[in-house]
Amino acid sequence: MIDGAETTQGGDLLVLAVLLPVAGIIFSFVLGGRYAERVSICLAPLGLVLACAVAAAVAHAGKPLAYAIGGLPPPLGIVLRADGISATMLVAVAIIVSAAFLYARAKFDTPERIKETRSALTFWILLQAVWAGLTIIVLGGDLFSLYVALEVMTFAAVPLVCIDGRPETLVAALRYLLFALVGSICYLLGVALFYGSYGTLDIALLAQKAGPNLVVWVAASLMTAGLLAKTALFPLHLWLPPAHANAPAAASAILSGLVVKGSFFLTLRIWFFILPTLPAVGPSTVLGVLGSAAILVGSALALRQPRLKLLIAYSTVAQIGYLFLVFPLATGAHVWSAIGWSAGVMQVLAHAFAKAAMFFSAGLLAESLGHDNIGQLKGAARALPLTFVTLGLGGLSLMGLPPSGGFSAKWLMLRASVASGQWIWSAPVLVGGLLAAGYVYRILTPALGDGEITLKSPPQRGREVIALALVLIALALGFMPPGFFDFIEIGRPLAAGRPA
Amino acid sequence: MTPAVLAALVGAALVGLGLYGLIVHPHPLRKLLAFNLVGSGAFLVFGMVARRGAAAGLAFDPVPQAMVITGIVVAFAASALAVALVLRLFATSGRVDLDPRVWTRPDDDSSTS
Amino acid sequence: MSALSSALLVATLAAPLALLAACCIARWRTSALALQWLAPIPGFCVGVLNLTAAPSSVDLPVLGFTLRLDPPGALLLAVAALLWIVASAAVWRDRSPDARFGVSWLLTMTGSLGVFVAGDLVSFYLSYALVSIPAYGLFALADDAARKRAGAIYMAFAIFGEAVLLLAFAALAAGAPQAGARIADIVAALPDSPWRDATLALLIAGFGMKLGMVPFNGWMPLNYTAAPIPAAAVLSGAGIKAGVIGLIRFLPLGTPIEAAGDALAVLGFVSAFVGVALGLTQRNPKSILAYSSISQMGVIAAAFGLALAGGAHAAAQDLAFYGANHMLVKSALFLVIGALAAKGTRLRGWPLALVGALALSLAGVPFTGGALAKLAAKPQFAGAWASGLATLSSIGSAWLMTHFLAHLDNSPREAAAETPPAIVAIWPALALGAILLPWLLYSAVDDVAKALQPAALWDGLWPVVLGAGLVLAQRRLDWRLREIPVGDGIVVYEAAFKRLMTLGPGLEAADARLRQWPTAGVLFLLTILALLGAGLSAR
Amino acid sequence: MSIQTFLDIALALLVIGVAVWTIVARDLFVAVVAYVVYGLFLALVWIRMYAPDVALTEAAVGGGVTGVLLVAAGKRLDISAIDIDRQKPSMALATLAAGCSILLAGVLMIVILSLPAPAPTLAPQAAAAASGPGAGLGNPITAVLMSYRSFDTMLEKVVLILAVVGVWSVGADQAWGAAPAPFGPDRPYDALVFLAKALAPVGAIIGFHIFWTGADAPGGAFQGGALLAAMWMVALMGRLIELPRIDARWLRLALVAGPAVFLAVGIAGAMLAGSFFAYPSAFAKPLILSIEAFMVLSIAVALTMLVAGPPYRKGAP
Repeated sequence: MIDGAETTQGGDLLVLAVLLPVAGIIFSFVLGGRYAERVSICLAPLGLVLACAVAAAVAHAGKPLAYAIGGLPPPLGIVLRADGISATMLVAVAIIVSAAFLYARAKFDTPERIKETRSALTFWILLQAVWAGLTIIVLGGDLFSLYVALEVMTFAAVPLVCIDGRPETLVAALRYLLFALVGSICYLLGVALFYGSYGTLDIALLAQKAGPNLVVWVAASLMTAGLLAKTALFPLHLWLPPAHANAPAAASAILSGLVVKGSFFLTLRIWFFILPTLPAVGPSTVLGVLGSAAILVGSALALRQPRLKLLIAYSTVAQIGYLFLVFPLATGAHVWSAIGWSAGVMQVLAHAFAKAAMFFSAGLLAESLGHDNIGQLKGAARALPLTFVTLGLGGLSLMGLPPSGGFSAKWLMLRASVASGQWIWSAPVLVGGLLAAGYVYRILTPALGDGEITLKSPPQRGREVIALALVLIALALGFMPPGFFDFIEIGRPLAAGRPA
Repeated sequence: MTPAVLAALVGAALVGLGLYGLIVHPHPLRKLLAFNLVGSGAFLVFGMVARRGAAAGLAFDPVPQAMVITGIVVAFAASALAVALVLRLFATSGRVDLDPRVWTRPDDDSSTS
Repeated sequence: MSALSSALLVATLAAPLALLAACCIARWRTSALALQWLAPIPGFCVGVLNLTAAPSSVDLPVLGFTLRLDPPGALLLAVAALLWIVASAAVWRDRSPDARFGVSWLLTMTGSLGVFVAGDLVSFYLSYALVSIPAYGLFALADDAARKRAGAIYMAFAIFGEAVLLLAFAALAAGAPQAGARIADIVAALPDSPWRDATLALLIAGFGMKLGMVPFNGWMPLNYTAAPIPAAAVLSGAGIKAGVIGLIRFLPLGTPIEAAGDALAVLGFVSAFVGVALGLTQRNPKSILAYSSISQMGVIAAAFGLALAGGAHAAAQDLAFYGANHMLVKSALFLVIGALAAKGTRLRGWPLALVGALALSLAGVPFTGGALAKLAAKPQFAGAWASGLATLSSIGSAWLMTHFLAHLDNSPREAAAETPPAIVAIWPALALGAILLPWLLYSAVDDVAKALQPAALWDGLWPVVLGAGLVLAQRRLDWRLREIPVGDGIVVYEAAFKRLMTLGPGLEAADARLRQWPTAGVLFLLTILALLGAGLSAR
Repeated sequence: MSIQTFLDIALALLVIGVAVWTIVARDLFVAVVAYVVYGLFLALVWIRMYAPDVALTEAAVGGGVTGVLLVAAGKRLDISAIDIDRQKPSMALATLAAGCSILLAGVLMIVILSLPAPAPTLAPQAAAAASGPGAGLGNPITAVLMSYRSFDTMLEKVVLILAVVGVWSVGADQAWGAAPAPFGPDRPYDALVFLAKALAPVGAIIGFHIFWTGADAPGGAFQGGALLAAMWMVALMGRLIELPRIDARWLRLALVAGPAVFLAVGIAGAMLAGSFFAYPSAFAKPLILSIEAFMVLSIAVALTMLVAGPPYRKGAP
């Protein structure tokens, strides 16, 4: 019997973590109206507790948790697995989703005298669905389950984009949907080829069987490209800026902070968990080049956006690019690949928290000012101090200045690029930081400068605090102890010993 | 060449054909049709995998076939969602263009929260 | 290190951070900012107590930071803390600047004290970022085109410098994989690192930007002319010493590395002379002082270069003293500009002599702190060429500072309003303190008596006389240098930047094209094929 | 060449030909019709692959219901609603797209021909499992769907609910709660009414039959549900019945019944059978059949509601 096919102690937690949001969707849909909101708000803390319990169990066991569903082990059955990185992601997802729930209450509540409204009901169900999809993506151990999970996420994310029903958001949603579907189908083709070659779709089993042959290369290329389309890696980013910039702030935060990470996470699964021993220098380089291009182009375009939310969306295009540097920097079993891996995980987390906080803040700003034109922010920081503190601290992390998770990520990336002798990857990291400084400067300097501004509505302290809390987590990520970096190596094949 | 392999080759051709249609057709419904071609092409590949796996008295390996059934459902759901979006877009704006150039924005004061 | 010192060392950072935390609460903000002159006191105490103590460090749990104090650090810390105490007390004694300025000030102070005590890469980088970036808020937030421009340029250099340093630190860390995060251990491994030369080049470039070394000099005069008097004083005094402590901490002075050392020396001397030459064309005293800083930092960099080439470990302490003296004198000079502008009377009699002595201290006139600084740097300029160039730079400094004295009444109009009344009241004491305090501190470096020997006195005197004489000769000949715009070469960078910005619309158009469906679709197929091709070709 | 092979090749060419037709047809509506035809031929291909379950699904959903969906949509869209000329790719780009597509299809063909032989398979395990004491189902696909990959199957139903939510979410705010727009004209043709009256009950019975026999023979919840949905749609077109309001409690319950029961049984499995989604061996077959029964209901309602579209109220924007 292979490792990780049998249910381990604490494995039930994984099933519960998945079933919780699924049950939430069902209850919300049946009860309808304001119950959807209540169900979401009630489940969020439970989900957070479960996620933390999973992380604690993984840390305690020092090896991945697994649960064979129905007591039926692979290849015929499906296994849920939690290793270091999935437990970490699970906690991050639970925190950010909970924050989004709390943040969204003000906008998506159901008025007293109305039984049910379109936007409220669908918003709460779809947000829980994103949560469910992400949970399955990080825990799923079977490539086909992961396909269904990807679709759950896409089906939830697309209507979130156009929840306000304006034509431009509908176009954005439609482009997103169609492009994501192409990505899904390519992923599915790869799944078919994997099954055709090895007769199993279990990640751990495939990792033992898969070798460098034509079928595997084709399958991996198709799946990766499909996932890139869903992640919106440059040059496949056509759908992202309008979709993320036009969705309601709570949704934008989830889309930018988490949803694109879901498909990215699966690319990690493919290359680092199924095919870790493949001589993947070539594809890694391709991904690194695309990532670098994303950093440069995305940041440069962020410098030119007239609206804050568009700027933040283009910044997401750039920050996604950083994620893909993990491929050239962590492929293989070198001492430095552990540094590269840590860098990649740190970038995922830092960007998730910082970007969610920034979208929350941008939403509050737009509500208070009635617009989010960067040209008309003069003196806005005086009127909305807390919002701009959040934007500034989020910007700090995006620029990669200490103390922040963004800094840790960049620092580790640079170290890995030097240690591996691939100095070339430090160029996009550094130039991206400079450009990020440029676009953060564009937001902050006019806002901090002199000028009088009239607010349409007063700042909403509670929601500002939610955004601030997330950005403070992004900063706290800069102080992760070494144990954290050992934790995210749990269960990673080829995890070479991490240097002190 | 067995019928299954032939079907899979047809599937591969359908994938290519569908991808081409997805790229060149501007109309969202035409794209959707093309997507469904790609999808059914992929399912045919699954079908061949299932048929090749015939063993133990079964004419096919039921696992990939089960996946195809799930896949068809998901593809249909996707089509329904896309159609709903297209129709709504048409109802609110009278247009269904996907290209941002066609949507000349009046100005940038439209903002959301 | 004694328990008291350890506690004080932690308090050096904790005190300003505590005040910063207090600023988060709106009700406490005003008082916290007004009391921030108290924050540097632990730093001052620990610096003074450990001027000659053996190096020692304190580990901070949770954060993973290490604080470390050695004699060079203690010296610079003590002087910087003193400067921050005086400046903060003066600024907040009679007025209450707005919170943006106050918080920027406090952040800059935190970083400025932090760089001297940071013992590991991350805390050093953090402090360095703090002393660099929030300084923007000290001068550039006002709705004023010139200040905004100065701020933007300052920011660009600061961020660029940070990026270069980050890469340098990454290279350092990669070169010493077993050494942990402590700077001392990592730098000890640098001479054997496979990336030694690249790392040194990056370090020199990074800290060189902070020191205003040619060709990264333009931001400094722009910054100091734009900054209000108190801000200019602390930035020119304490702020740029972050670069000095950077060189002290990160150059492996114990091991001779000739190529890098010589390169740094050449760069340093070039800056020293270019600073003087450009400073002589200036009329605004603030700008003249800025160019003098470029020149002085050039001298110090040259000394570091020679020390690196020669493997002179002891140079760290000597050059720290040189830096400390410059810190005192330069900040005092800025305050004096403001005080005199506020008084509005023409300078004559003993005040003139006092200001003259203060200014010429930079050129090393006998009995001033500058003479001691010159003495401290002397071992590095032992070689024939080096000593000649050093003397030449003394002459240049004297020329420049005399030029400064001649333009003292030419200060910008707003200088008077910017200067706190307290400074206006006590400026002679400040000037005297800046001249004499180094004499108290010199014992940490060497024997004071050496500075009073006739040979040393003569060495200090003749270049100053010569330099001052050059100004008189210049006047007599009516040889006026054409005024070069403040920031000199910066226009080249600005033009290049503008050129770069013109790429924007093209990039936007390209993005719009890429984001059209057919293009993106084809790119998607190409991505699949590229991944496949790259995978197959590796076999 | 045997006649079988000849027919296979002819069918392959036919499928490709119709597929090409859907792509190259100038008119949207013609393309949609071509696609419906394509779906029918494709079902034949699936039968040739010994995949009657898939063939049923493909015919019912891939061709049938998707066809209804697209035909209805195509009829409602105005041809002038799109500026084709401005969005047509340039000749060079189109050529490049064609080149890449051909290349990719070629690569796929090579890969298909180079799959390892003998093919890896889970058929023996699945056969053993389906007839084993745990399930006792004659149809191994049903065993896989309901037992071994029950998790995926449940998620797939969640996808259906989400799709319904997504479709509803694009409706107008003012229309929320109302029923979707009716399928047919207010006064349907007599022929349609007759067809509906005759066909719907028969179809419904066949649908139930397919589901019921699905445990042991080809068929199952999905195929049965799809057929029921089709019959419901026929009845709706004949205006024999009207669409329900989307806030009707029974509708919501019907939509979630399948996954909810699945979920409940799955959780109960943890207590009764020692593992989530495990069935107590004594009750495996009846449990699976009852879950399937609820799923038939959910699928039939979900498919119909997906085709029906968002809630509609006259005058709402």
